[in-house]
Amino acid sequence: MRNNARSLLLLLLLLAAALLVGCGKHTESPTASSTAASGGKQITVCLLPKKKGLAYFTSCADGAQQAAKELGDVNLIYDGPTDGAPEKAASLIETWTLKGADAICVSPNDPSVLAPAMKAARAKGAHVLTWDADGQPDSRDYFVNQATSEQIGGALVDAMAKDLGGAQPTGKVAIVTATLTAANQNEWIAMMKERLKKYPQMQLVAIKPCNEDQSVAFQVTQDLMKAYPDLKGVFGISSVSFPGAAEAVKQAGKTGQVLVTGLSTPNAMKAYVQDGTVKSVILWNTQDLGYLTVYAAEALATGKLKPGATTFKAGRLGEKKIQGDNILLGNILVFTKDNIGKYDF
Amino acid sequence: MKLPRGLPGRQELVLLGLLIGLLLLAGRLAPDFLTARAQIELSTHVWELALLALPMTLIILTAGIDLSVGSTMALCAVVFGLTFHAGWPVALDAALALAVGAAAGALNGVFVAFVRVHPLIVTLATLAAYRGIAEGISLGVPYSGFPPSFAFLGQGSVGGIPVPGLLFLVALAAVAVIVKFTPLGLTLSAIGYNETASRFSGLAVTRIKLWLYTGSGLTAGVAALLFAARRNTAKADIGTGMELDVITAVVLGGTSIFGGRGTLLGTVLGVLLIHETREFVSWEWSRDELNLIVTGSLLLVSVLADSLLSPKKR
Amino acid sequence: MTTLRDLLTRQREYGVLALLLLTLAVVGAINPAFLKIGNLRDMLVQDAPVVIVACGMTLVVVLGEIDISVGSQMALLATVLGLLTSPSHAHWPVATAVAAALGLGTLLGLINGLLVTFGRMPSIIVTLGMLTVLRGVSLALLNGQDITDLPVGLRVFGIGTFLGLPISLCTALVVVGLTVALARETPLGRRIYAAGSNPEAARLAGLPTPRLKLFAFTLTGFLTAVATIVHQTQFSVIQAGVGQGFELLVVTAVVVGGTSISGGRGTILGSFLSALMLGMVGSMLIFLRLGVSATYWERAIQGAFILVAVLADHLARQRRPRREAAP
Amino acid sequence: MTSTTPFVQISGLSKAYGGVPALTDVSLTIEAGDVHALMGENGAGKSTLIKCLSGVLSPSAGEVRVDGSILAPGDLRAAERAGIAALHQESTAFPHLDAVDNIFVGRELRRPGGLLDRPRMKRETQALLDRLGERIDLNRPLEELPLAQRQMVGLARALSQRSRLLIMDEPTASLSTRETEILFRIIRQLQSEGVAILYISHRLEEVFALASRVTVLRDGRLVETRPLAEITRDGLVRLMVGRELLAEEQSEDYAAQGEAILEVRHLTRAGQYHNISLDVRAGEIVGLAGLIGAGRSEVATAIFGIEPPDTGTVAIQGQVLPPGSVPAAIARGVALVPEDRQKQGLVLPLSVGSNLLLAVMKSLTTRGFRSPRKEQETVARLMQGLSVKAAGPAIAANTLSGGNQQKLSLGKWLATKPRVLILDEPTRGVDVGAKAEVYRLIRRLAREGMATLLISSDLPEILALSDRILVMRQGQIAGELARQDATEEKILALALPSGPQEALI
Repeated sequence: MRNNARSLLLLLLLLAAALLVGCGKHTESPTASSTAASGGKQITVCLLPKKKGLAYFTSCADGAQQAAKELGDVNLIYDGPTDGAPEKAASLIETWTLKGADAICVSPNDPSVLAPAMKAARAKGAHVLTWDADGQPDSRDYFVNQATSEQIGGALVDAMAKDLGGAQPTGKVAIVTATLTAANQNEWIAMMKERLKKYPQMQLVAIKPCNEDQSVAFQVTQDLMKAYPDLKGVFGISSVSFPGAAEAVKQAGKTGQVLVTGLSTPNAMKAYVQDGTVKSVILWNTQDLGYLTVYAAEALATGKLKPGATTFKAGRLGEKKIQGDNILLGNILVFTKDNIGKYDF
Repeated sequence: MKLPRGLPGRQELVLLGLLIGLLLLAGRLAPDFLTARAQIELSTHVWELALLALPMTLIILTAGIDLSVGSTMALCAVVFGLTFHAGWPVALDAALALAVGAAAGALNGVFVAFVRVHPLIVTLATLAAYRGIAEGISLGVPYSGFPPSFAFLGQGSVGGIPVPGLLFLVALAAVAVIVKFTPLGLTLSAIGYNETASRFSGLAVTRIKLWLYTGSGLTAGVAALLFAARRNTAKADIGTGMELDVITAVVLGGTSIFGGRGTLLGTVLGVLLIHETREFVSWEWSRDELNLIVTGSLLLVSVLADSLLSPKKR
Repeated sequence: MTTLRDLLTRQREYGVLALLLLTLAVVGAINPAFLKIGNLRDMLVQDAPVVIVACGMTLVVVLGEIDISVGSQMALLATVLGLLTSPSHAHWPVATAVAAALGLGTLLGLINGLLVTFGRMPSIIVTLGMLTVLRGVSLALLNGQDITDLPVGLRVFGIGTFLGLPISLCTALVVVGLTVALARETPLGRRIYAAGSNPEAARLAGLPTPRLKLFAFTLTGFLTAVATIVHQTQFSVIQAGVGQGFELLVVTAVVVGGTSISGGRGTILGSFLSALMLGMVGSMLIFLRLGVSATYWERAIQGAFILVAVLADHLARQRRPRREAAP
Repeated sequence: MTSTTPFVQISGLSKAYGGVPALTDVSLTIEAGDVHALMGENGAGKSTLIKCLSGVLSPSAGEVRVDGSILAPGDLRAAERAGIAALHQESTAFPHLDAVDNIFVGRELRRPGGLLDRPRMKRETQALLDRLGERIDLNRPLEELPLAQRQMVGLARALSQRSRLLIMDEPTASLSTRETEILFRIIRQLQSEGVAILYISHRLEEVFALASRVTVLRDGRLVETRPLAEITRDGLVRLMVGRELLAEEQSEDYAAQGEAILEVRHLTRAGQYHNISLDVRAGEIVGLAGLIGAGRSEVATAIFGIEPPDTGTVAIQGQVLPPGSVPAAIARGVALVPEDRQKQGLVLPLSVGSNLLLAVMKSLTTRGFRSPRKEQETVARLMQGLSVKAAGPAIAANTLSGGNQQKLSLGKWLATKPRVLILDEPTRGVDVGAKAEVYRLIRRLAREGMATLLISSDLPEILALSDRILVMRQGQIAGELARQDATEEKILALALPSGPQEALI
């Protein structure tokens, strides 16, 4: 026992020595890194998706990468939790802050969980933007706004109403969401409920989570169609639940009878749009979103974009309007049979 | 034969070696990572895991397991948030959350200790049930807006050390003292190695197990409060997957999943190694998927090394 | 003398079957749509992957081991299968890609088995490590992309039918049949049960326990590949996050089906029936049309269901006298 | 020696576990058609020898030849092919499997195509069991069968191998007389068919009734191999124990006994024991005799609080104990040295010192904290008092010999200063020297006023130590014998079941 304790002590000393070595290195290194930085005046921009690995965010990141390449002075970091856990996202923001990131662009999976970390980052001098979804207003400088929750929720319901047809679209509808606790989805659902009041004949009968699993989305949709034989429409409001729901409708042979609409990248939904299972897919140009976000971040970090500005120039996107602290991307896209072939992301 | 068999220490040395290796690598690649400021800041990511690892070590030491800790955290957080939003005083909410955590743990304990269902099965079921209750009573809604006095618990620091860190150190010291200097440590080992003989020796196996699982639930309550204070949010999805992280850290620390063998020092090293690895991989390579590969491999390699180094069983 | 009560408690299959039928009857009475052939078929199709993998898992658990990496195995296999067949990636012939996936699944199971037997590591740790590593590998391979162009030849496995029955359902039934036969009617199967029942006696009887374990893990890996092939091809897109939590479904099905976590006891039929029963709980709540807020209690109900099932069985088992008593 | 090659020849066989020799340089020959008895105290190396012989263990040195050719060491299948089958002493049953599977697993009968030939296996099982005169439900898992039936299934498994050398390790341990007779008939029949049998038993009368030659082992070494015709019963015992019979070491008469310390009233647990009442007075040693499975250990564990009884009470000095609480029993001064020291008595991976402290450490604390000084003193005192042979208190208990482990198992209770000591098979697997020490210890404790309940299947031991003997049969107390008029025959007469339905618990 005693012997063991002694060897542990020895190793602890070793550890301390190692730490000293590390710190020793540390004293020399700033010069090395600062020379590299001063050469090109590199700006570190960190891009945080809600959940890394989703094709939607990957295509945003592609656009971001384009922007970084065009700008030349941007060192882009794209990372996020692969399980979409908000606390891990918050941890990443803290890590980036510590590393001295110039701008942190956050797609908040859960605004309230991320807010403290975002505020702390701002307090430590980093510029914080939200993109894709907004956070708490005091937790960020700008929101790169492709669409507000209100607009998204409205667009979803409107699209369904249009697809169902008629002046008073009628029928039972259900929502297949990501998880019961997904903050964004919950906000959209709230907005959708709001908008549904406009269509009194459309009745929301169920909200089901798919737990970010396509096969659960599939099964839930199947069950919903059987439990509510007169179901007319299903909203798939995540890029996982949408194709799962569409596939269920298609395999049940209810193409045309049960309409599916939702949010997804066009590539994943092309087949369903072409065969008529899905009439409209709601989204925006994801690559442009990433692109605009990085341009905004760079402009903010270099001082090109100052508070109070009403427009700013974003590369190939040209002049972009700023409304208060919202940088507007443009319109929500509705992909239909006619235009979906033109998009590849 | 220099090292007597079963001696805790070999695994700890392996871990220490790995940790030193990692830190040396970090020192070469990212010196900023090793500064005291960075380390203290980053440490805020680990306190809940570290806290939960303490009761988990003791439970695994008795050849048990608690898969429900993550879900218990969620349940406690939601109870806290819900009561806070109902306008009850914060202290009362926190006390209630802790009580719910202890009760959830005690329910596990009753099934494990009295009914004698395998802990893996009990906590597998409550893993689903507790999170389900959290979702049910909160309807998935996040609660926030807690007062600064409460936030201090998660965000404040005393003498440069974050409050959760202090809390952990106090808990660690308390558990270490109890394990080392009271009969409990030997008792837990004895139960883990041979529960029957422990019963025949008059050790209060049933009572101890009940307390252990209750303690685990209570700690999950504390972790939930720390989380709520640090992120200013209480929600039904917090702590998802936490149980696997905690178990990974404890097992990495050399505690035998079959019970009997294990040390707190090992667990601390295991937690530290997992934490430093994760943070460094995030820091340096910014690839979360790489993190999964590295931590999983770390577990496999270190336990494999331990198993191959240990004397062959008959 | 076998009484009904004896039957229900001794053979867990019957208990699970009774519960299954009861649930069907109750839900069917409330909403007859639940009992339509189409719905029963769909439920079976959805349960197919759990059923298929549970067949292998039962043998693993009977041997006193566990495999919690099957969800991540499924993720990796689906990713590889997608990448290999997709015209915009490797574009292999479907047959070759399917063979490769089966081979990879077998290999993954073999690695688990080797680490457990020759690496002398506890299986829960081996597969916990693999759960993490394989998830990371599949994410890295997928690199944030969806695979959206699965060839029709591959999707046939998921949406095609054979003699009017969905292929996945047929496969599940065949796998159940074969593994039941394996467990009951072959020397290998009986040896697996023997080795799980009493390891020391198995040693004295000269049973090659490590090889039996190797077999069970490898079989589970192979069956995970089978499940992936017939299940994930149901969908037009392969995305990150496939198979998340799948291991819990399978382990729960096996345990609720009466397999003892400490080995020796358990039947594939029991796992099969309990997989069906647990799969039904989710659908059941939709068919009961409990409304929107009931959704939030779904997980709690599932958890309670498991707890009650396990507890009831445990108590029934305890109350039964262990041996015949002298007067 | 004969000029022809012997059937089985064992030469220079040695086996050590982690440096501790269990078997040293043993050589012997077994002829076809011979019943060869293997005797020796527990721990003498018999089990190790038969495990080496049947290929379960690989010997450290030496070889086994069958028909002159060397048997591959540690290869169970090779031993089987050479015609060696073993009925091991430990529970070799697969509790979850039925009788058919238990008999055939590992050597299954197959149909063409490799599937099990169930009908044939079932038929053969039935035939084997018929031959053993046993009626067993073939569809029940073995765990649901009575102990004796399980034993018979094990025997059937050994017989099914149609071996040329059948090794039987204590086959009669839990058999009734009727079953034992059947077994004997079968052994003689096998013998006449030319099968050699290596028969291990403690029961001298069985050995004299069956065997033609006997080999005696002591402390892992061969003492002698001799035809049984040339040896007397006492001579054989002398060979085994190495000196005069311990039973002769009768102690002096006891002083007048004190008040009743332990009072057990109407203890009943369904299926295990029924209406047990007994008293043990201070300074008294009460023997509790009976067959294995008669319910003695169950009564002991009930008194100690491990498994609560359905009804009935246990009182210590007039105060009733709460049922099912071991700590309460210990607090009132009850100690139980359980029958299985490896599973119940000791926590083997822990150190000697820790094991000695387990039961007592709570009372050695000061304000809840352990006191290393007190603990060290206690451990040192106990180790010295028990003369435990160990390198030190820090060494793991599983490195000790059986006798020293037993001393630990007993010694850990002495520190609790019990008033009631329940000993369940206190000398099982203990070597001769240690056995005498244990006897002396028990007597000394009794003289100091300990109330002792002694459970033993070793009748000479019961007779040598007890002041009074209670005999259990099928879960009930069948009778009581005073020390003066107790004999082995009288005990057995009470212990053996009489009716036709002989199922033991």
